[in-house]
Amino acid sequence: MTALIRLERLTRDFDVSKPWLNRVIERLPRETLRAVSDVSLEIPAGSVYALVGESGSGKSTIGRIVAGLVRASGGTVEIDGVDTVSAAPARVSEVRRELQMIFQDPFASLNPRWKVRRIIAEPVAVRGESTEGLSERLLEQVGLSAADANKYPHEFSGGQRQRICIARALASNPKIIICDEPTSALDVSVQSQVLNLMSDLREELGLTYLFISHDLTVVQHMADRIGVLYLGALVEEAPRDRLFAEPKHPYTQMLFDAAPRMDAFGREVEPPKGEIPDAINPPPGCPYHPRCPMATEVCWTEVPQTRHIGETRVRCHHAE
Amino acid sequence: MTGPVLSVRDLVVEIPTRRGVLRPVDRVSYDIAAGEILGVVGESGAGKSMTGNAVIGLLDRPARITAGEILLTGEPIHGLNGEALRRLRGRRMGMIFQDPLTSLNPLLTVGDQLTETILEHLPVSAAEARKRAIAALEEVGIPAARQRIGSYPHEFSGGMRQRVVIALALCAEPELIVADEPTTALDVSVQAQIIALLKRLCRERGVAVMLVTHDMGVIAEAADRVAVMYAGRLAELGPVREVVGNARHPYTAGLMASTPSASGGHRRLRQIPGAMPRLDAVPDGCPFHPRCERAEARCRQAPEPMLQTCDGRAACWFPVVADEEVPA
Amino acid sequence: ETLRWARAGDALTLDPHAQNEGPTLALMHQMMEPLVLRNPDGELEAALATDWSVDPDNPEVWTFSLREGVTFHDGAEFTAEDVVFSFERALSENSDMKGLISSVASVEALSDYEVEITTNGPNPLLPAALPNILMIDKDWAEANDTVDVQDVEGGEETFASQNVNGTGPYMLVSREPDVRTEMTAFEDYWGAADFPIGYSDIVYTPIQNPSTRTAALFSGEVDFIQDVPVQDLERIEADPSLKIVSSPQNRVIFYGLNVSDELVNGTPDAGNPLADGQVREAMNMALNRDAIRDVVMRGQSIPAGVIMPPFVNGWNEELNSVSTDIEAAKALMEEAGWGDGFSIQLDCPNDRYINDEAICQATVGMLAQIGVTVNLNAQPKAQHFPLVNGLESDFYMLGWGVPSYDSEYIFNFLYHTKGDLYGTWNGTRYSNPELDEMTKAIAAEVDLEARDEMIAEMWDMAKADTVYLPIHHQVLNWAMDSDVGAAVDPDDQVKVKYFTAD
Amino acid sequence: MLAYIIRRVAQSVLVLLITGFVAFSMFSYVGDPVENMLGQERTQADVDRLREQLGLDQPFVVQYAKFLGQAVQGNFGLSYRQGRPVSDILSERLPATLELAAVSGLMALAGGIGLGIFTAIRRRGVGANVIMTLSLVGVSLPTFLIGILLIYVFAVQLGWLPSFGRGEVTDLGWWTTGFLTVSGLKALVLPAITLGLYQMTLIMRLVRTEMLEVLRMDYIRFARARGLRERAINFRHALKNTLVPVITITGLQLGSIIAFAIITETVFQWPGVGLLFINAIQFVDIPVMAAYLMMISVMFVAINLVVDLLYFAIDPRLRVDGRSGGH
Amino acid sequence: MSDHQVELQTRRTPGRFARAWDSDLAYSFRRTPVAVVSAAVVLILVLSAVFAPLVAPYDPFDPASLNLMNGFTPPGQPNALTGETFFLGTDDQGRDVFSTILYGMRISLFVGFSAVLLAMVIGVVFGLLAGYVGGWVDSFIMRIADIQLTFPAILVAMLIFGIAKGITPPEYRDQMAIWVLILAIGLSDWVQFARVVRGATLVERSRDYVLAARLVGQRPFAIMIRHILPNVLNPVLVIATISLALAIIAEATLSFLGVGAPPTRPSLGTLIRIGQGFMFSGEWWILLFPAATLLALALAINLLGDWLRDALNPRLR
Ligand SMILES: Nc1ncnc2c1ncn2[C@@H]1O[C@H](COP(=O)(O)OP(=O)(O)OP(=O)(O)O)[C@@H](O)[C@H]1O
Ligand SMILES: Nc1ncnc2c1ncn2[C@@H]1O[C@H](COP(=O)(O)OP(=O)(O)OP(=O)(O)O)[C@@H](O)[C@H]1O
Ligand SMILES: [Mg+2]
Ligand SMILES: [Mg+2]
Repeated sequence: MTALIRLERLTRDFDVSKPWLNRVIERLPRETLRAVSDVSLEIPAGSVYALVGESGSGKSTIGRIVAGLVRASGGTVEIDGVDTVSAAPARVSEVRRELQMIFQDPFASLNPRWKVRRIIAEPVAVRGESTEGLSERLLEQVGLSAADANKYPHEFSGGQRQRICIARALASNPKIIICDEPTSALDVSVQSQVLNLMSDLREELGLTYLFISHDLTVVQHMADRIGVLYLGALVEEAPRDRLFAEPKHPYTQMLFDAAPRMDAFGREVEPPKGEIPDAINPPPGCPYHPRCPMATEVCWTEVPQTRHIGETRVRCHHAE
Repeated sequence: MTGPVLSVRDLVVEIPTRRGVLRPVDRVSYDIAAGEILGVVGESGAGKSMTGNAVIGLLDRPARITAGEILLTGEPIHGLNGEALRRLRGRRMGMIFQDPLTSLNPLLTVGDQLTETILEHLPVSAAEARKRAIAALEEVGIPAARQRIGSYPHEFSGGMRQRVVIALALCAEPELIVADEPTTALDVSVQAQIIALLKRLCRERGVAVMLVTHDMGVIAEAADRVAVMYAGRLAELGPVREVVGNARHPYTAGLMASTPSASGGHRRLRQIPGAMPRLDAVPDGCPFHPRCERAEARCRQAPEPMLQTCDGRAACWFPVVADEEVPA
Repeated sequence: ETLRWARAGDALTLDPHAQNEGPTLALMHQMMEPLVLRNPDGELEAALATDWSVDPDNPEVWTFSLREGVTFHDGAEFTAEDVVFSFERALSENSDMKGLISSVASVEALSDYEVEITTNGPNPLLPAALPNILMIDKDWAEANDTVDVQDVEGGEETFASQNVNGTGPYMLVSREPDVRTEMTAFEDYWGAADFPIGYSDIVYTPIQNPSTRTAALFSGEVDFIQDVPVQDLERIEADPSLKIVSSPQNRVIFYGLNVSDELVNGTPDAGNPLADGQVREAMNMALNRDAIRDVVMRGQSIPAGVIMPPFVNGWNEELNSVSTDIEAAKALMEEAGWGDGFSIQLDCPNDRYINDEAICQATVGMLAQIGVTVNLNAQPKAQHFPLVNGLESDFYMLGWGVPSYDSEYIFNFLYHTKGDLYGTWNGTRYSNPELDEMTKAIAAEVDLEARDEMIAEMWDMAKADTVYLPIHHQVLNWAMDSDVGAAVDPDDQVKVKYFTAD
Repeated sequence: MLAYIIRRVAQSVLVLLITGFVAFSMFSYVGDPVENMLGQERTQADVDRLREQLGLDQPFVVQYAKFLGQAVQGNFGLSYRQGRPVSDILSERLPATLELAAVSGLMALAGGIGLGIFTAIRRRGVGANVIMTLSLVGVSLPTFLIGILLIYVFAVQLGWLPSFGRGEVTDLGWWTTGFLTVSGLKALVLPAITLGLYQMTLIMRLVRTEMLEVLRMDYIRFARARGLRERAINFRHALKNTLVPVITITGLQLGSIIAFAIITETVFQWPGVGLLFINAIQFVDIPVMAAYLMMISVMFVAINLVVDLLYFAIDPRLRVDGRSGGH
Repeated sequence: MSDHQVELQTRRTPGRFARAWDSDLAYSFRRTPVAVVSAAVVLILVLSAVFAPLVAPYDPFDPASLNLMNGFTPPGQPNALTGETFFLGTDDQGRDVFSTILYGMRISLFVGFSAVLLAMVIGVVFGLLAGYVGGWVDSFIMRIADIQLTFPAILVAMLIFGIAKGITPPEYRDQMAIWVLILAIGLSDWVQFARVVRGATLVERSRDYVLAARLVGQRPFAIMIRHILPNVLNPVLVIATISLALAIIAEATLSFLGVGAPPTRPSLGTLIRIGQGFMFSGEWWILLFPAATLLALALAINLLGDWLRDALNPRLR
């Protein structure tokens, strides 16, 4: 199986320094925030790859780099065999057409002043192609009615809006859809509808998903392969069942333990220690070491390298 | 055994609008005992927050309580005027909001906000209030509380801020806390910390907690009893194990089944068709009937039975029987 | 008793020779004096000179006898050397007054109380040029390093622009420019017995906004105002505690016309209509001066048929006669070939003369009736006058006062072909060699009878050519508390020493 | 914070330079000063001589450079109209304008904030709505007309207050004040109302809007949930947060009070810089006009700087990152 | 997917008008008597100004039709000289005050509308650019705004007026005054539009629909115009309404300083300036009627703006 998307040592730094004059006067160094650090992964065609991690771990940034909305600072992004950094712009924009995105907030991702018809047809209209009947067809495909094309977004509920977003994403016949927390703003009952729809569409159209979420149960439900991010780094990656059966990285273990479970009535566990550190001044060595129960001296100083343990890739000195 | 800290009886909240009177809370009744956590779940717009706000007397115009009673340790508080209610708020009942980022006044130090609350409600000196403020911060697990008391909210991280919010809600030692989605904006690891903190405080102080959320997992782990709301009404109310594990109301059952879970794998999720009706279009009969698989003619015509009148668990004409398998 | 006096503008300086400008001179006249004064009746009166005569043999030489026993405010005595000094100062490069006495060639002291003035060629009207040449103390000027006339570019301000040492009836007490000037009576004034001098003190305040100025009079905050808006006269008159005194003013308002071949603002294909005397005559006949007087001026004007104020030597009623006749005007237009009319821009000031803008506006309507379309361009004087002098206007409003009370002044400035020395205010491009010659001739003609005849002849010529369209003579109104006794001066120059207080 | 101030000052200097340039370029179009400076009997030679003396024959850029060079040394030249140093004239006139601006500014601030809070708290009350409507009447008539109407009623008809001028002023050497005499204070009333009314309405509406926004914030709800008193909520929590945005606009408004004084001063013959400026325009007194415009900009820039510093005092969030400016 | 059909109770889409009538804004409008009355006043005034040539009995801008002798005729009384009667009297030039007010209001409204339009266009363009492009473009535009604010409206107007006088050929000066007013008021007013639009753009820019548009390859310009602009128009509309009233007042103020519409084609402001000269002289109608018209117009627009501000603010509902 060839990889449809391949990320190689992907890095993204944001310059969050104070303005020049402040730095000169207050003798401050230039500050950068490493939102994505040395991430390599492959997404085979037709599969669902999920990225999980807490807020600020760089999930969205990766998604946006792949989508071409944010430039990478280092590393390569290959889509369908085309290196988007070095290939000719025309070629790049061509492969990018194969790629669409669904966003987290269904209320903010639809232009409130546009009719649904226009919203859905936009990706096609931009290229000057005919959009006759397109919106109506797509609306029915995502389980709404063709007559809805004449309405404005505010006339729809959250779940319905997310369907409209999906319809828009499908308009240009993409191969890849990047879903940035597509259901985290939705109720469980609606979430199930949207997740089912996405699964159905995947089967019908043979889509590939890069699925971003912080909800482990959703990820478990949807993904074939899961990458766990912590402070921009991919700390663990494994096929779904492997990961859930045998989490290797202590951070992954912590996430699993902390996540509330429907069957854990009155569970009394020691909650995890600490919070995610400031991304501008990450701890040296393994970024997780201040919170890690297994941390030893080596974790304080040395950045762990990616190791393969069976099907799992993990970045931890102590995982086995 | 004393009575419940909070008793809500047939509470009705109405909003007059130009399209008619809406009822975001419709004949809701429940009790919370001291040291107990009552979880309130339901879809967005089900009336969870509205109920919480009604209890604490913070309904925004034009919403207002039009029927029913709210008793705090047996005393009716629903009819109190603004000033009397204000004295109760903070002192005898506290509230925690969803977003710790916006719940704190950015221009005042956390110490200012704590001491002003303490001084408002307790007959103590300013120095004593400061001492108590530090103690409150320590209690919610803020390290170096003595130093941090002079900090401004923006100098804290999200989780720490929610701890400050909890300290503020608890600093005048109320008997009841209404926590409206206190962890929705937080990461799982922090959420676990905050839930643990709430549980600890509830247990140690014997505070009654109304925990509003739509995360079933949080409810399962934290609550003693659960109230499920649908379209402003109580659909089901019972001990957490019963409700989560053995839902009687088809709606609750549907909710539980549509939640993706570890055991489910890649199979299609069960889904409740449609969406909760808008308040201006609540169907006649049982409000859930258009989405209900078990609905019969009776459900379409007669309103659903009141919780008290049926078995006390589910407001449903045809509740799911205990041993009946939840259809997968 | 204090006279609280307000008018629209303030004096620009206290240096008597730096600015030849109405309000400045008006203020200075309270504190300083010329050799010869013009009294409220418009007649020349002996001031610091008691007597003057021209040498019967040489018409270029004049002798002035000075008043004895006159002292300046600082106690210094007034003598001939002060006169010589003052004239020299007034004639100096920076002086603004030198134009008035440009005919003076030299001034010499014959004795302490006698000076001799020699002119360039005979000037029968020399005394009439002197009322605004104020006398200043030589020693005081030298002591205070203010011998030179204040010069705006001169670097620093001069002592004389802020201090006064004159011989006049009032002394300066304090002054804040544009705000308030206070004066008090000078005890040793030579004329203390000769003049009423009804007020012991004067407080002078400029108030620009006409409504505010009138309001201040109504509310009793001032006793005496100049520049009374004409529409408020009736109401002031109706107020029993207030009164109005009026008199014709030494100022005639008229329009100038570009009579050259080309118009500045676009000449019609058929050429400049204004170059045609018939057209000019038609426009003259179209002006309804009575209507302007009755409505715009509220009766406060005298329709003019000649651009000469009534007091001026050369005036007669017949010259001033003029009539309105639209039909005849239309016929003239037709005859001239402009029956379909033409359009022209009228440049007009809006802050210079009484109701200047409203007059122009009314004119627009009147000329419209004979088919002349007028675009009105009304603007502040600072922008208006450069148009006139830069020959950038085809049709403009101008007002003219004649300080010398002689027609020569008018011909010199307004009718003579425009040049550096003559015709400086002639914006019409009118050039009549005959008239030019006669203008120079009457300046030197000492035989007054012959001179008057020449002047009459010149007026006939000038009037026949209609290069100016006279409008009216302004009427001057002063409004005051009813117990102020004042006689209006046609030059609008208040001289408080003539005022009585009841 | 230091960096912030430096940046602000640098920008201000730039603003001043441009202001100066614009101001200066305007003068070539206002009219010709020479016409006003010479009497009826002047000759063409006089005109040319004067133009040369004043440097008016030089190219515009040269004139500006000269002006700037002198201005930096505090020398704005001599007024064409009065023949005195412009800096003297300005410093003589400034107290009048500043006192008027201060009184009406204070009135606008106190009245505006007070009424703004009132109308926000009692949003649906009758009183608040009446005030809101009345305040609009104030801004629906031009200032000059309000001034004249006030004169008509209070000076002419009732005779209570003077119609013009500053009344009796006390000279403190470098400053003249009308605050110390009854007539001075009386003379202040009408102009201050005329000048302040408009700004007051503006501030009041601004405060009301901002306050209403703030009252919807979560932290206000949370303060209510903690049982704080309305008074503490309104004044301790809401007002302070309201002030942050209000300060910017108010700062700008106070700056423009000085400029708006032009009209008030003309109507009331108030001997301040505004009246001076109007006179200067009529007379094409270029040095005075230039200096006045520069002065206005300097004041404006200074006020802005103070406003920015106030931000630092009020909003602790700015003290840390110093990144956000006062937009 | 029949199970989705339940939530698709597709109502028949009502017509455009019915929808507008039914909208919250229209409802709030109908429920606010002040807004209804103000709108009626504005409507009547604007219509009578627009159709002045049909409504007005005289054409005060036609100098040939004026008879100076009709000057100062009191309202409703015959003129002493000509015997003509005028509904609201005549002014000092013998113009019918009623007609002059209508024509003057035309000019005032034209100046007001055009100035606000100008300010709006400049402000919206700059605000969008500053907010969307950010970086130095933002800094640059906001510094220009600062400079602009340094010059209060009156000074800007005087300045532009002066310059325009200098550079326009004399034959155009008559019309020029109007354009200069528009330019001056518009220029002094754009900053507040720019600031508000910039603020709103910053908010909108971070919304996902903008990201979605970028993703499908919309050009920045198209995003600004098609996506962001419609969403920042609400506050712009509110400011525009209030600016309109302010612009009309500003026009009047400027004409007091002599920087305004020419007296031969007077605006309401010019009429008031002329009229205030007759305050003490008994010809009260020359001042009163134009002033009352201006007050009614500005007040009604202001009240409408006020209502709009509250009605369009979702947080105040
Ligand atoms: N444009 C930017 N400039 C500076 N920092 C940025 C920018 N975009 C993202 N970041 C930072 O990069 C880090 C990763 O951000 P990202 O949005 O990818 O996180 P995330 O995992 O999607 O978090 P969330 O769950 O909150 O969406 C964060 O610390 C964020 O503050
Ligand atoms: N002012 C109002 N006018 C009309 N309807 C309102 C108003 N305020 C609230 N509602 C409605 O009342 C219902 C109850 O709202 P509430 O906030 O209690 O829901 P919730 O269960 O807390 O939802 P969430 O999970 O989204 O917080 C909602 O349908 C809401 O739309
Ligand atoms: Mg994200
Ligand atoms: Mg809620």
